[in-house]
Amino acid sequence: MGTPQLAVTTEPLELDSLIASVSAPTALDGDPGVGAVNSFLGLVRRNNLGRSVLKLEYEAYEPLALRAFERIAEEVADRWPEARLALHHRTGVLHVGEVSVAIAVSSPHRTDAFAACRYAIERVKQIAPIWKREFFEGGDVWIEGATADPDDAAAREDAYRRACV
Amino acid sequence: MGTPQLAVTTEPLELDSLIASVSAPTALDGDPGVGAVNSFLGLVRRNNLGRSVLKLEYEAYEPLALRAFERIAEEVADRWPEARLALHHRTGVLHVGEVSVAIAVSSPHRTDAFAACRYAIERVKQIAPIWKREFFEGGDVWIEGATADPDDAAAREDAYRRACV
Amino acid sequence: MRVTIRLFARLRDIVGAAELDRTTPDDATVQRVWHDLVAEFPDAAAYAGSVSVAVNAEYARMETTVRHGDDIAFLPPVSGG
Amino acid sequence: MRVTIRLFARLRDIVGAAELDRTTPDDATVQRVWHDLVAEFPDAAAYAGSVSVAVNAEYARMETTVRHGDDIAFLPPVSGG
Repeated sequence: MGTPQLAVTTEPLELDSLIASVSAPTALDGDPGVGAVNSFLGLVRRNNLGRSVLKLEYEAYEPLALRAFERIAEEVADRWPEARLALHHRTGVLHVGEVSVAIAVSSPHRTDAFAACRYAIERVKQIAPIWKREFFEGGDVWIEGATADPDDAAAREDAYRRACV
Repeated sequence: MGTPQLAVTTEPLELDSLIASVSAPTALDGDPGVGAVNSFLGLVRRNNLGRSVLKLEYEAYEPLALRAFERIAEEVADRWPEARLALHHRTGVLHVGEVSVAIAVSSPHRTDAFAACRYAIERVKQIAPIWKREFFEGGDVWIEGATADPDDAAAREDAYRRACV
Repeated sequence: MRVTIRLFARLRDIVGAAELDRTTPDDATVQRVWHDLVAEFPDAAAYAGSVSVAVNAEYARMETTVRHGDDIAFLPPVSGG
Repeated sequence: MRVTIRLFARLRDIVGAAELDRTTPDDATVQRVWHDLVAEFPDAAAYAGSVSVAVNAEYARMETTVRHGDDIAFLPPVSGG
Protein backbone atom coordinates (compact mmCIF):
# COMPACT_ATOMS: atom_id res chain seq x y z
CA MET A 1 0.00 0.00 0.00
CA GLY A 2 2.74 2.44 0.88
CA THR A 3 0.45 4.37 3.22
CA PRO A 4 0.51 3.35 6.88
CA GLN A 5 -2.95 2.92 8.37
CA LEU A 6 -2.04 5.00 11.42
CA ALA A 7 0.26 8.01 11.40
CA VAL A 8 1.29 11.27 13.04
CA THR A 9 3.02 13.46 10.50
CA THR A 10 4.02 17.03 9.72
CA GLU A 11 3.20 16.46 6.06
CA PRO A 12 -0.10 17.53 4.48
CA LEU A 13 -2.69 14.76 4.79
CA GLU A 14 -3.88 12.98 1.66
CA LEU A 15 -7.33 11.51 2.10
CA ASP A 16 -7.15 9.62 -1.18
CA SER A 17 -4.30 7.48 0.03
CA LEU A 18 -6.16 6.69 3.26
CA ILE A 19 -9.23 5.70 1.28
CA ALA A 20 -7.13 3.54 -1.03
CA SER A 21 -5.56 1.81 1.95
CA VAL A 22 -8.92 0.79 3.43
CA SER A 23 -10.70 -0.10 0.20
CA ALA A 24 -8.10 -2.21 -1.58
CA PRO A 25 -9.33 -5.78 -2.10
CA THR A 26 -8.22 -8.35 0.45
CA ALA A 27 -7.29 -11.91 -0.28
CA LEU A 28 -9.60 -13.17 2.47
CA ASP A 29 -11.92 -15.99 1.49
CA GLY A 30 -15.49 -15.01 1.92
CA ASP A 31 -14.69 -11.32 2.28
CA PRO A 32 -17.86 -9.58 1.10
CA GLY A 33 -15.76 -6.67 -0.12
CA VAL A 34 -16.06 -2.96 0.48
CA GLY A 35 -19.41 -1.35 -0.24
CA ALA A 36 -19.01 1.90 1.68
CA VAL A 37 -16.28 4.28 2.75
CA ASN A 38 -16.94 7.03 5.23
CA SER A 39 -14.30 9.70 5.68
CA PHE A 40 -13.76 12.54 8.08
CA LEU A 41 -11.54 15.57 7.73
CA GLY A 42 -10.97 18.05 10.54
CA LEU A 43 -9.98 21.48 9.25
CA VAL A 44 -8.68 24.61 10.90
CA ARG A 45 -11.80 26.75 11.23
CA ARG A 46 -11.68 30.46 10.59
CA ASN A 47 -13.61 31.30 13.72
CA ASN A 48 -13.50 29.66 17.15
CA LEU A 49 -15.65 30.83 20.04
CA GLY A 50 -15.92 34.23 18.39
CA ARG A 51 -12.17 34.56 17.88
CA SER A 52 -10.64 35.12 14.44
CA VAL A 53 -8.17 32.28 14.11
CA LEU A 54 -4.83 33.02 12.45
CA LYS A 55 -3.27 29.59 12.78
CA LEU A 56 -3.11 26.54 15.00
CA GLU A 57 0.00 24.84 16.20
CA TYR A 58 -0.43 21.13 16.90
CA GLU A 59 1.91 19.13 19.04
CA ALA A 60 1.77 15.41 19.81
CA TYR A 61 3.46 12.99 22.15
CA GLU A 62 4.13 10.89 19.13
CA PRO A 63 4.88 7.37 20.39
CA LEU A 64 1.92 7.53 22.77
CA ALA A 65 -0.29 9.02 20.05
CA LEU A 66 0.47 6.06 17.81
CA ARG A 67 -0.38 3.69 20.65
CA ALA A 68 -3.62 5.58 21.22
CA PHE A 69 -4.40 5.23 17.51
CA GLU A 70 -3.64 1.50 17.72
CA ARG A 71 -5.99 1.25 20.65
CA ILE A 72 -8.70 3.08 18.72
CA ALA A 73 -8.15 0.72 15.78
CA GLU A 74 -8.57 -2.25 18.13
CA GLU A 75 -11.73 -0.81 19.62
CA VAL A 76 -13.11 -0.31 16.12
CA ALA A 77 -12.16 -3.86 15.14
CA ASP A 78 -13.86 -5.22 18.26
CA ARG A 79 -17.12 -3.43 17.62
CA TRP A 80 -17.13 -3.42 13.81
CA PRO A 81 -15.18 -6.52 12.75
CA GLU A 82 -15.74 -5.92 9.03
CA ALA A 83 -14.54 -2.30 9.14
CA ARG A 84 -11.05 -1.18 8.10
CA LEU A 85 -9.67 2.05 9.51
CA ALA A 86 -6.98 4.53 8.48
CA LEU A 87 -6.24 7.51 10.73
CA HIS A 88 -3.64 10.23 10.22
CA HIS A 89 -3.08 13.31 12.36
CA ARG A 90 -0.95 16.24 11.37
CA THR A 91 1.29 18.27 13.68
CA GLY A 92 3.05 21.62 13.36
CA VAL A 93 1.66 24.95 12.19
CA LEU A 94 -1.62 24.75 10.29
CA HIS A 95 -3.43 27.66 8.69
CA VAL A 96 -7.15 28.20 8.23
CA GLY A 97 -8.58 25.60 5.86
CA GLU A 98 -5.79 23.09 6.34
CA VAL A 99 -6.56 19.52 7.38
CA SER A 100 -5.45 18.48 10.85
CA VAL A 101 -6.92 14.98 10.96
CA ALA A 102 -8.07 12.53 8.31
CA ILE A 103 -9.95 9.30 8.92
CA ALA A 104 -11.27 6.76 6.42
CA VAL A 105 -13.32 3.70 7.33
CA SER A 106 -14.46 1.07 4.86
CA SER A 107 -17.07 -1.58 5.46
CA PRO A 108 -19.37 -3.81 3.45
CA HIS A 109 -22.29 -1.59 4.51
CA ARG A 110 -22.65 2.12 5.17
CA THR A 111 -24.08 2.05 8.68
CA ASP A 112 -20.90 0.53 10.06
CA ALA A 113 -18.65 2.84 8.03
CA PHE A 114 -20.40 5.96 9.34
CA ALA A 115 -20.52 4.72 12.93
CA ALA A 116 -16.92 3.53 13.11
CA CYS A 117 -15.61 6.74 11.55
CA ARG A 118 -17.56 8.88 13.99
CA TYR A 119 -16.45 6.69 16.88
CA ALA A 120 -12.82 7.03 15.78
CA ILE A 121 -12.83 10.83 15.71
CA GLU A 122 -14.56 10.96 19.11
CA ARG A 123 -11.90 8.69 20.56
CA VAL A 124 -9.11 10.74 18.98
CA LYS A 125 -10.48 13.78 20.74
CA GLN A 126 -10.77 11.86 24.00
CA ILE A 127 -7.52 9.96 24.23
CA ALA A 128 -4.94 11.03 21.63
CA PRO A 129 -2.09 12.92 23.37
CA ILE A 130 -2.26 15.83 20.95
CA TRP A 131 -2.70 19.51 21.75
CA LYS A 132 -3.43 22.59 19.72
CA ARG A 133 -2.43 26.14 20.48
CA GLU A 134 -4.66 28.68 18.85
CA PHE A 135 -3.21 31.93 17.59
CA PHE A 136 -5.99 34.43 17.07
CA GLU A 137 -6.27 38.14 16.51
CA GLY A 138 -5.22 39.49 19.87
CA GLY A 139 -3.47 36.58 21.49
CA ASP A 140 -2.98 32.86 21.73
CA VAL A 141 -4.30 30.08 23.94
CA TRP A 142 -3.75 26.39 24.47
CA ILE A 143 -6.96 24.52 23.79
CA GLU A 144 -7.74 21.93 26.44
CA GLY A 145 -10.48 19.39 26.03
CA ALA A 146 -10.79 16.02 27.68
CA THR A 147 -8.61 14.49 30.38
CA ALA A 148 -7.17 11.57 28.45
CA ASP A 149 -8.07 8.24 30.03
CA PRO A 150 -8.36 5.29 27.66
CA ASP A 151 -9.98 3.17 30.38
CA ASP A 152 -12.76 5.66 31.12
CA ALA A 153 -15.83 3.58 30.31
CA ALA A 154 -18.14 6.59 30.41
CA ALA A 155 -16.08 8.37 27.76
CA ARG A 156 -16.21 5.32 25.56
CA GLU A 157 -19.95 5.05 26.02
CA ASP A 158 -20.24 8.69 25.03
CA ALA A 159 -18.28 7.97 21.86
CA TYR A 160 -20.61 5.07 21.00
CA ARG A 161 -23.60 7.30 21.65
CA ARG A 162 -22.27 9.95 19.28
CA ALA A 163 -21.60 7.21 16.73
CA CYS A 164 -25.31 6.44 17.00
CA VAL A 165 -24.91 2.82 18.07
CA MET B 1 -14.71 25.81 -8.64
CA GLY B 2 -15.26 23.99 -11.90
CA THR B 3 -17.01 21.09 -10.13
CA PRO B 4 -20.81 21.24 -10.02
CA GLN B 5 -22.24 20.53 -6.57
CA LEU B 6 -24.77 18.06 -7.99
CA ALA B 7 -24.14 15.76 -10.92
CA VAL B 8 -25.02 12.53 -12.70
CA THR B 9 -22.14 11.44 -14.86
CA THR B 10 -20.61 8.48 -16.65
CA GLU B 11 -17.12 9.67 -15.66
CA PRO B 12 -15.22 8.26 -12.65
CA LEU B 13 -16.06 10.21 -9.50
CA GLU B 14 -13.37 12.35 -7.88
CA LEU B 15 -14.00 12.83 -4.18
CA ASP B 16 -11.25 15.43 -3.87
CA SER B 17 -13.03 17.84 -6.17
CA LEU B 18 -16.27 17.40 -4.22
CA ILE B 19 -14.47 18.10 -0.98
CA ALA B 20 -12.80 21.15 -2.48
CA SER B 21 -16.14 22.46 -3.66
CA VAL B 22 -17.69 22.31 -0.18
CA SER B 23 -14.69 23.49 1.79
CA ALA B 24 -13.55 26.50 -0.21
CA PRO B 25 -13.82 29.73 1.80
CA THR B 26 -16.94 31.78 1.27
CA ALA B 27 -17.08 35.57 1.18
CA LEU B 28 -19.94 35.58 3.69
CA ASP B 29 -19.57 37.95 6.60
CA GLY B 30 -19.65 36.09 9.88
CA ASP B 31 -19.14 32.70 8.21
CA PRO B 32 -17.49 30.61 10.93
CA GLY B 33 -15.68 28.63 8.25
CA VAL B 34 -15.41 24.91 7.67
CA GLY B 35 -14.22 22.79 10.57
CA ALA B 36 -15.34 19.37 9.40
CA VAL B 37 -15.95 17.49 6.18
CA ASN B 38 -17.71 14.15 6.15
CA SER B 39 -17.64 12.13 2.96
CA PHE B 40 -19.34 9.03 1.74
CA LEU B 41 -18.40 6.74 -1.12
CA GLY B 42 -20.59 3.89 -2.30
CA LEU B 43 -18.59 1.16 -4.04
CA VAL B 44 -19.54 -1.88 -6.06
CA ARG B 45 -19.26 -4.69 -3.52
CA ARG B 46 -17.80 -8.03 -4.50
CA ASN B 47 -20.58 -9.98 -2.86
CA ASN B 48 -24.29 -9.19 -2.66
CA LEU B 49 -26.78 -11.46 -0.88
CA GLY B 50 -24.38 -14.34 -1.39
CA ARG B 51 -23.95 -13.70 -5.10
CA SER B 52 -20.53 -13.09 -6.66
CA VAL B 53 -20.96 -9.77 -8.40
CA LEU B 54 -19.30 -9.31 -11.80
CA LYS B 55 -20.45 -5.77 -12.53
CA LEU B 56 -23.32 -3.37 -11.98
CA GLU B 57 -24.99 -1.32 -14.65
CA TYR B 58 -26.49 1.93 -13.38
CA GLU B 59 -29.12 3.87 -15.23
CA ALA B 60 -30.71 7.18 -14.25
CA TYR B 61 -33.60 9.31 -15.36
CA GLU B 62 -31.16 12.16 -15.47
CA PRO B 63 -33.22 15.36 -15.40
CA LEU B 64 -35.38 13.98 -12.61
CA ALA B 65 -32.32 12.69 -10.76
CA LEU B 66 -30.83 16.18 -10.77
CA ARG B 67 -34.10 17.58 -9.44
CA ALA B 68 -34.10 14.91 -6.74
CA PHE B 69 -30.54 15.91 -5.83
CA GLU B 70 -31.62 19.56 -5.70
CA ARG B 71 -34.45 18.59 -3.41
CA ILE B 72 -32.05 16.67 -1.17
CA ALA B 73 -29.74 19.71 -1.11
CA GLU B 74 -32.69 21.89 -0.06
CA GLU B 75 -33.70 19.45 2.67
CA VAL B 76 -30.12 19.46 3.95
CA ALA B 77 -30.01 23.27 3.87
CA ASP B 78 -33.30 23.45 5.79
CA ARG B 79 -32.15 21.16 8.55
CA TRP B 80 -28.42 22.03 8.62
CA PRO B 81 -28.18 25.65 7.45
CA GLU B 82 -24.41 25.80 7.90
CA ALA B 83 -23.72 22.64 5.91
CA ARG B 84 -22.60 22.60 2.28
CA LEU B 85 -23.28 19.53 0.16
CA ALA B 86 -21.81 18.04 -3.01
CA LEU B 87 -23.34 14.89 -4.47
CA HIS B 88 -22.34 13.02 -7.61
CA HIS B 89 -23.74 9.74 -8.91
CA ARG B 90 -22.19 7.70 -11.65
CA THR B 91 -24.06 5.77 -14.33
CA GLY B 92 -23.05 3.10 -16.81
CA VAL B 93 -21.12 -0.11 -16.22
CA LEU B 94 -19.19 -0.25 -12.94
CA HIS B 95 -16.91 -3.04 -11.84
CA VAL B 96 -16.19 -4.31 -8.34
CA GLY B 97 -14.41 -1.64 -6.30
CA GLU B 98 -15.56 1.27 -8.45
CA VAL B 99 -17.34 4.23 -6.87
CA SER B 100 -21.02 4.67 -7.76
CA VAL B 101 -21.86 7.61 -5.53
CA ALA B 102 -19.79 10.28 -3.80
CA ILE B 103 -21.05 12.76 -1.23
CA ALA B 104 -19.15 15.44 0.67
CA VAL B 105 -20.65 17.66 3.36
CA SER B 106 -18.81 20.45 5.12
CA SER B 107 -19.91 22.22 8.26
CA PRO B 108 -18.36 24.27 11.05
CA HIS B 109 -18.78 21.25 13.36
CA ARG B 110 -18.55 17.53 12.85
CA THR B 111 -21.94 16.44 14.19
CA ASP B 112 -23.75 18.28 11.42
CA ALA B 113 -21.33 17.10 8.74
CA PHE B 114 -21.83 13.44 9.70
CA ALA B 115 -25.60 13.76 10.04
CA ALA B 116 -26.17 15.67 6.82
CA CYS B 117 -23.97 13.27 4.83
CA ARG B 118 -25.80 10.25 6.17
CA TYR B 119 -29.14 11.92 5.56
CA ALA B 120 -28.13 12.67 1.97
CA ILE B 121 -27.20 9.08 1.10
CA GLU B 122 -30.40 7.79 2.70
CA ARG B 123 -32.44 10.22 0.62
CA VAL B 124 -30.53 9.28 -2.55
CA LYS B 125 -31.51 5.68 -1.94
CA GLN B 126 -35.11 6.68 -1.28
CA ILE B 127 -35.88 9.18 -4.02
CA ALA B 128 -33.22 9.36 -6.73
CA PRO B 129 -34.58 7.82 -9.97
CA ILE B 130 -31.57 5.59 -10.45
CA TRP B 131 -31.49 1.83 -10.89
CA LYS B 132 -28.81 -0.80 -10.86
CA ARG B 133 -28.76 -4.07 -12.68
CA GLU B 134 -26.52 -6.62 -11.05
CA PHE B 135 -24.61 -9.08 -13.21
CA PHE B 136 -23.44 -11.96 -11.07
CA GLU B 137 -22.03 -15.41 -11.66
CA GLY B 138 -25.04 -17.23 -13.05
CA GLY B 139 -27.34 -14.41 -14.10
CA ASP B 140 -28.45 -10.87 -13.71
CA VAL B 141 -31.17 -9.03 -11.83
CA TRP B 142 -32.56 -5.53 -11.52
CA ILE B 143 -32.19 -4.36 -7.95
CA GLU B 144 -35.34 -2.71 -6.64
CA GLY B 145 -35.39 -0.83 -3.37
CA ALA B 146 -37.75 1.91 -2.32
CA THR B 147 -40.81 3.24 -4.13
CA ALA B 148 -39.64 6.78 -4.81
CA ASP B 149 -41.92 9.35 -3.18
CA PRO B 150 -40.25 12.61 -2.17
CA ASP B 151 -43.33 13.61 -0.16
CA ASP B 152 -43.37 10.46 1.95
CA ALA B 153 -42.94 11.91 5.45
CA ALA B 154 -42.26 8.50 7.00
CA ALA B 155 -39.34 7.90 4.63
CA ARG B 156 -37.90 11.27 5.50
CA GLU B 157 -38.27 10.55 9.19
CA ASP B 158 -36.47 7.28 8.65
CA ALA B 159 -33.61 9.14 6.96
CA TYR B 160 -33.37 11.53 9.92
CA ARG B 161 -33.37 8.59 12.29
CA ARG B 162 -30.52 6.93 10.42
CA ALA B 163 -28.68 10.26 10.47
CA CYS B 164 -28.98 10.07 14.25
CA VAL B 165 -30.89 13.34 14.68
CA MET C 1 -54.19 13.74 -27.35
CA ARG C 2 -50.67 12.33 -27.62
CA VAL C 3 -48.36 11.65 -24.74
CA THR C 4 -44.86 10.21 -24.47
CA ILE C 5 -44.39 7.35 -22.03
CA ARG C 6 -40.92 6.82 -20.61
CA LEU C 7 -39.91 3.54 -18.97
CA PHE C 8 -36.94 2.47 -16.90
CA ALA C 9 -35.11 -0.58 -15.62
CA ARG C 10 -37.20 -3.75 -15.45
CA LEU C 11 -40.33 -1.93 -16.54
CA ARG C 12 -38.52 -0.97 -19.72
CA ASP C 13 -37.50 -4.59 -20.20
CA ILE C 14 -41.11 -5.74 -19.75
CA VAL C 15 -42.42 -3.22 -22.27
CA GLY C 16 -39.46 -3.70 -24.58
CA ALA C 17 -39.00 0.02 -25.19
CA ALA C 18 -37.64 3.02 -23.30
CA GLU C 19 -40.17 5.35 -24.91
CA LEU C 20 -43.65 4.96 -26.37
CA ASP C 21 -45.98 7.45 -28.01
CA ARG C 22 -49.60 6.79 -27.16
CA THR C 23 -53.00 8.41 -27.48
CA THR C 24 -55.02 9.07 -24.35
CA PRO C 25 -58.35 10.87 -23.82
CA ASP C 26 -58.37 14.61 -23.07
CA ASP C 27 -58.27 15.18 -19.30
CA ALA C 28 -56.90 11.71 -18.70
CA THR C 29 -54.96 11.19 -15.49
CA VAL C 30 -51.63 9.45 -15.16
CA GLN C 31 -53.65 6.56 -13.74
CA ARG C 32 -55.46 6.20 -17.04
CA VAL C 33 -52.19 6.15 -18.98
CA TRP C 34 -50.86 3.49 -16.62
CA HIS C 35 -54.07 1.47 -16.90
CA ASP C 36 -53.83 1.45 -20.67
CA LEU C 37 -50.15 0.52 -20.50
CA VAL C 38 -50.92 -2.47 -18.28
CA ALA C 39 -53.70 -3.50 -20.67
CA GLU C 40 -51.12 -3.48 -23.47
CA PHE C 41 -48.31 -5.09 -21.43
CA PRO C 42 -49.92 -7.25 -18.73
CA ASP C 43 -46.61 -8.06 -17.00
CA ALA C 44 -46.36 -4.40 -16.00
CA ALA C 45 -49.22 -5.08 -13.57
CA ALA C 46 -46.60 -6.42 -11.14
CA TYR C 47 -45.69 -2.78 -10.48
CA ALA C 48 -49.21 -1.54 -9.73
CA GLY C 49 -48.40 -1.22 -6.03
CA SER C 50 -44.86 0.09 -6.30
CA VAL C 51 -44.54 2.28 -9.38
CA SER C 52 -43.71 5.98 -9.05
CA VAL C 53 -44.59 8.50 -11.71
CA ALA C 54 -43.17 11.71 -13.08
CA VAL C 55 -44.67 14.16 -15.53
CA ASN C 56 -42.26 16.32 -17.53
CA ALA C 57 -39.38 15.30 -15.28
CA GLU C 58 -41.15 16.25 -12.04
CA TYR C 59 -42.45 13.71 -9.58
CA ALA C 60 -46.22 13.50 -9.89
CA ARG C 61 -49.13 11.33 -8.67
CA MET C 62 -51.46 8.89 -10.34
CA GLU C 63 -54.21 11.52 -9.90
CA THR C 64 -52.25 14.15 -11.83
CA THR C 65 -54.08 15.27 -14.97
CA VAL C 66 -52.16 14.84 -18.19
CA ARG C 67 -51.93 17.35 -21.04
CA HIS C 68 -51.21 16.99 -24.71
CA GLY C 69 -47.53 16.44 -25.31
CA ASP C 70 -46.73 15.51 -21.72
CA ASP C 71 -43.81 13.26 -20.99
CA ILE C 72 -44.94 10.64 -18.48
CA ALA C 73 -42.37 8.43 -16.74
CA PHE C 74 -43.14 5.21 -14.88
CA LEU C 75 -40.44 4.36 -12.36
CA PRO C 76 -39.97 0.98 -10.69
CA PRO C 77 -38.65 1.07 -7.11
CA VAL C 78 -35.30 2.83 -7.20
CA SER C 79 -31.91 1.39 -6.28
CA GLY C 80 -29.35 4.16 -6.57
CA GLY C 81 -26.42 4.56 -4.26
CA MET D 1 16.86 6.97 41.41
CA ARG D 2 16.65 9.17 38.31
CA VAL D 3 13.63 9.66 36.15
CA THR D 4 12.91 11.74 33.08
CA ILE D 5 9.86 13.98 33.22
CA ARG D 6 8.22 14.92 29.93
CA LEU D 7 5.85 17.87 29.68
CA PHE D 8 3.46 19.06 27.00
CA ALA D 9 1.47 22.07 25.89
CA ARG D 10 0.64 24.56 28.64
CA LEU D 11 2.22 22.40 31.29
CA ARG D 12 5.48 22.64 29.38
CA ASP D 13 5.08 26.40 29.22
CA ILE D 14 4.50 26.56 32.98
CA VAL D 15 7.58 24.47 33.71
CA GLY D 16 9.61 26.12 30.98
CA ALA D 17 11.03 22.85 29.70
CA ALA D 18 9.85 19.90 27.64
CA GLU D 19 12.04 17.48 29.61
CA LEU D 20 13.49 17.43 33.13
CA ASP D 21 15.74 14.92 34.86
CA ARG D 22 14.90 14.53 38.51
CA THR D 23 15.72 12.31 41.45
CA THR D 24 12.90 10.49 43.21
CA PRO D 25 12.92 7.91 46.06
CA ASP D 26 13.06 4.21 45.21
CA ASP D 27 9.54 2.80 44.89
CA ALA D 28 8.07 6.25 44.37
CA THR D 29 4.78 6.43 42.52
CA VAL D 30 3.94 8.74 39.68
CA GLN D 31 1.96 10.69 42.28
CA ARG D 32 5.16 11.39 44.17
CA VAL D 33 6.90 12.64 41.05
CA TRP D 34 3.93 14.89 40.32
CA HIS D 35 3.86 16.15 43.91
CA ASP D 36 7.51 17.10 43.72
CA LEU D 37 6.99 18.78 40.37
CA VAL D 38 4.18 20.91 41.77
CA ALA D 39 6.37 21.82 44.74
CA GLU D 40 8.98 23.05 42.29
CA PHE D 41 6.53 24.71 39.86
CA PRO D 42 3.47 25.77 41.87
CA ASP D 43 1.48 26.88 38.81
CA ALA D 44 1.36 23.23 37.72
CA ALA D 45 -1.08 22.67 40.60
CA ALA D 46 -3.84 23.96 38.34
CA TYR D 47 -3.65 20.56 36.60
CA ALA D 48 -3.99 18.43 39.73
CA GLY D 49 -7.53 17.45 38.80
CA SER D 50 -7.08 17.07 35.06
CA VAL D 51 -3.59 15.78 34.31
CA SER D 52 -3.08 12.39 32.66
CA VAL D 53 0.11 10.42 32.98
CA ALA D 54 2.11 8.03 30.88
CA VAL D 55 5.13 5.93 31.82
CA ASN D 56 7.47 4.92 29.02
CA ALA D 57 4.95 6.01 26.41
CA GLU D 58 2.10 3.95 27.84
CA TYR D 59 -0.84 5.47 29.66
CA ALA D 60 -0.45 4.91 33.41
CA ARG D 61 -2.03 6.00 36.69
CA MET D 62 -0.89 8.18 39.55
CA GLU D 63 -0.62 4.97 41.60
CA THR D 64 1.82 3.37 39.15
CA THR D 65 5.19 2.65 40.72
CA VAL D 66 8.15 4.25 39.02
CA ARG D 67 11.49 2.59 38.27
CA HIS D 68 14.93 3.94 37.70
CA GLY D 69 15.28 5.44 34.26
CA ASP D 70 11.53 5.65 33.63
CA ASP D 71 10.18 8.27 31.28
CA ILE D 72 7.19 9.91 32.96
CA ALA D 73 4.90 12.17 30.93
CA PHE D 74 2.38 14.60 32.37
CA LEU D 75 -0.36 15.44 29.90
CA PRO D 76 -2.79 18.34 30.18
CA PRO D 77 -6.29 17.73 28.82
CA VAL D 78 -5.92 16.85 25.16
CA SER D 79 -7.27 18.77 22.17
CA GLY D 80 -6.43 16.78 19.05
CA GLY D 81 -8.71 16.53 16.08
